[in-house]
Parts: sequence; structure tokens; C-alpha cells
Amino acid sequence: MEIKVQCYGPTRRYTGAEFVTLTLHEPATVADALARLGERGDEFAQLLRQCAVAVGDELVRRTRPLQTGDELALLPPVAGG
Amino acid sequence: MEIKVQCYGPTRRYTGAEFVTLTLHEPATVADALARLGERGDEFAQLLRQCAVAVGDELVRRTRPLQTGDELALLPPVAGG
Amino acid sequence: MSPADFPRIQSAPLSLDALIADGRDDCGALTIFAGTVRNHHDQRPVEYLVYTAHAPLADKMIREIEREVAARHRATVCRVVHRIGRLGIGESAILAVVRAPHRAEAFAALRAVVDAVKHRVPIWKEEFYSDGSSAFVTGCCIAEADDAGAASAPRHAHEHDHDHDHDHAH
Amino acid sequence: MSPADFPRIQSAPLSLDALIADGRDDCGALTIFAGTVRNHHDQRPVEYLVYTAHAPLADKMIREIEREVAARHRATVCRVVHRIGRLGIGESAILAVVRAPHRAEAFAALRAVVDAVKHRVPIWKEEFYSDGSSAFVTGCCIAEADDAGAASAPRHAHEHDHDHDHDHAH
Repeated sequence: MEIKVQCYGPTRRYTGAEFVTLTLHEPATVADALARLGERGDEFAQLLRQCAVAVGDELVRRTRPLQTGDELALLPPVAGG
Repeated sequence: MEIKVQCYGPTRRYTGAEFVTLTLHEPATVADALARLGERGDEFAQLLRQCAVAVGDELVRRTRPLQTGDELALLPPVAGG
Repeated sequence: MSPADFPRIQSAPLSLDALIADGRDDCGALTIFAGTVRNHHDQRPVEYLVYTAHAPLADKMIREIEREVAARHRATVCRVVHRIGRLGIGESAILAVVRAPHRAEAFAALRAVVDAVKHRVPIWKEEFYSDGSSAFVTGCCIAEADDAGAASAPRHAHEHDHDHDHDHAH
Repeated sequence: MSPADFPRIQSAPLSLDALIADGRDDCGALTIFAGTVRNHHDQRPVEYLVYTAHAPLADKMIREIEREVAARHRATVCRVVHRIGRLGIGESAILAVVRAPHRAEAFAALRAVVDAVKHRVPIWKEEFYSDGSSAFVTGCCIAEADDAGAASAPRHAHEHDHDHDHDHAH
């Protein structure tokens, strides 16, 4: 299945693009999507461990099952203000 | 000697006027002026014990000697803001 | 007139704009406090307030407190103005402004400067109620603790003070 | 539009006036925080900042934080707006406003709401320096502590964070 990932903040520096599409074997969870992204390099994998993930305007856990068409938002450590 | 006292805040309720003139025997201190004012009643005497005294824009102690023409400001407990 | 030169005791309505007009490029945090006239006190409906002050001494003491708090909390700017005269509901009696490089200092200095001005500066508040009566709000003794003859314990006249606003650091 | 209905994430310059337009006769204390862009960070001269956000989630979380802080500190009004996009030196990135019956609550709620927004809301700050380089300011992990696989200790990525502004309550 295909999953779209929107990369916020510094995560974009590792993916090189705001949106990334992942192809995962079913069944898959948020953790699987993050693991696939982490294959891009150790430094990014380390940042991914500090990321939260949202679907729509809800934070979701890494155990959440994915469905084709899901759009994940990758939220690295925040620094507002 | 004559001493002028300017009454701030609730002290005016006891003297009935903003300015009061006291005639004191020399030598006299701020404490003597307050003692004279305190003769006007127990409740006022109690308030006077919680008053600070200023001459010009300086707070002065009760031990300060007085001179004719001194103007004392009687400053009861404050409540700004 | 620069905000630093304002008289600290003013009889005209206080202007926040005037007080924050001078920005600081080296400060990341600006905190502001406005103390406004409430429509009630201890369940009694308040119509208006009258503030009075020993203006020359109050002006001098506010400037001293500003310097003292700015130094202690490493704030770049620390400024307070207090209004006197008759104030209607919702009007500002006191405005305090702090600028600091970082927010922790700005929060601490704001609280400290407002508390100090409320507890140490010769200003009095008289409340006028809907029934036509009035009362001075009980406050803090500003005589020095070791001033012989002055009440030193309790230092503050709290017997009739149910104003929760009036919280001391000690 | 009432201040309560404002979008909490805005790309236009923030207006303090709009945020405090609705007075409250039952509140004696108004506190305000403005976080402004400093001209330096860790001794490096800053030219400008770019803030980005997950706007729908950030808006929702700011409103949740406002309600939570207002309830915890018994504040009557608690409101935060955060700007995104490019900001020059001295511009406000965040404005927070609290109204409460008394000042103790207003001080506590102001600090709490600003800290919570800084630590929990999906907003990112990228600094652009005079030499043409840029860097994201290291921040706080917002994954839930028990979210398997997420780094839970240390909860915050502090290794390279020398921003003194970034002081946690814990």
C-alpha cells in the first residue's frame, strides 16, 4: 500500500522534499513507515525516534495500523515562541 | 515649635483635614509628633503605629529631631495597584 | 518624551502604547501587567475607586524599585506607572512593562516589580460602593521594621484584608 | 470577530490591540507576554527567522492548552496566537494574554500557557544568520512518553540547545 508522509521542520532536510510516498507491505503500522524512512540514514533515524506523528489533526501512536491513502505528518521536536 | 503634618490616605478620616498643625515643646522628635496626634483617640493611635513618616521625598525614622517649620507626611499602610 | 522619563504617578488615563513604544532588538521577551478596576470586592459591588499618592516620594520609590528589580532579575527594561484620581470600572490603575533577553527573567521581574510597587509605594486606594459608602483598602505598613515605636509585628495590617490579590512573598 | 475566535496560527503580523479588545469588568489583572525576534542567538547575529507549523493541529492544541491552563489557574481568559512565516528582528512571534480576578493567578497562568505552547505545539523555528547559513532551533519531543519506539529518555532533544529561554519546569 501507498502512504504519503508530510515532512515538517528539520525532517525535510533529510527527505529533500515536503512530501514523500512510501510503499509498504500490508499490514503495516506507523512504526513500519518510520522504520522505512529511517533507512535513509542513521542521523535521520535518530531524529525519527524523537518525532511525533499526526493523521489529520490528531496525534497517533506508533502502533496505529495504516491504510492505503493515509497521510502522515512527521513532527520533529518543536520550538515555538 | 510648630510642625505641619500632611495626612495621607485614611489618616485624614481621623484628623478631619489634610493639614494639621501641632505645637510641640522643644526638643521634639517625629515620635513626639505622632504621640500628640495619638491623643485624638485609641483607634487613630493604633493606625499611627502602622504609619511611616516622610519629610520631603525621604522616609524618616521616629527618632528624627524636629525643627520649626518641618512638614511631616503621615503615610498609613499602602495599597497601590 | 522617552518612556523612561515618564512621571511614574499620573492623573491621566495610562497608555500602554506609550510605555512599549521603544522596542529593544536584544530582548526576546516582553511582559506586561495591567491592574484594572474590578466591579466588585469581597462580594460588594464597586462603583469606582479613588487613588491618592504621596506623588514625589512614590515617583522616586517606583524608579528605585524598577532599578532594583531590573538588576536582580537581569531585565533590560523595567517600568511602572500608577494612576491617581477617580477611576471607573475596567480602567487601569497600574501598568508594568518588562523587557528581558529571555522569558524566565521577564516573568520573574514582572511579578517582582508589581508586588514591590503594591507593597512599598505610598499609594492609597479608596473604594466607593453602590450604596454610597466608601472604604480604604487595608494595606502594607511601609515604616522600617526597626523604626522604634512603629508596629513591627505584624508588619502588615491584615486583620481586615480579604483581598486575595494581596499575597506577600514572605 | 471576537478575540476568542481568532485563528491561533497567523501569517500576518500579530496585533496586541485585537487580542485585548474585549475587557472584563470582573477581572482585576491582565498579563501579557510577547516573544519577539532577537538580533542574536548564542552570540551569532540573526538576520531573520522563519516559523512553520502544522497549522490545524497547532491551532487545536493551543486552544486545548488555553482551556487547560485557564481551568488549572482559575484564569477567566487565556489566549495565545503564534505567527508563522518570515519574521524580522523585533517582530512578535507569539502573544499571550491572560485575564484573572487577581494577579497571582494571572502571573501563573501567563507563564504556564507560554511554556506549554513552546513545549507542546507543532511549531518550528529556523534561524537565518548574517553569514547566509541557517539552523533549526532544537526543541522538545512531543511524542507521548509511552509511545513505543519513540525516544522517551531524554524526552527533550537538548544536546545542542543552549537557548536559555528554553527552560523546562521539570
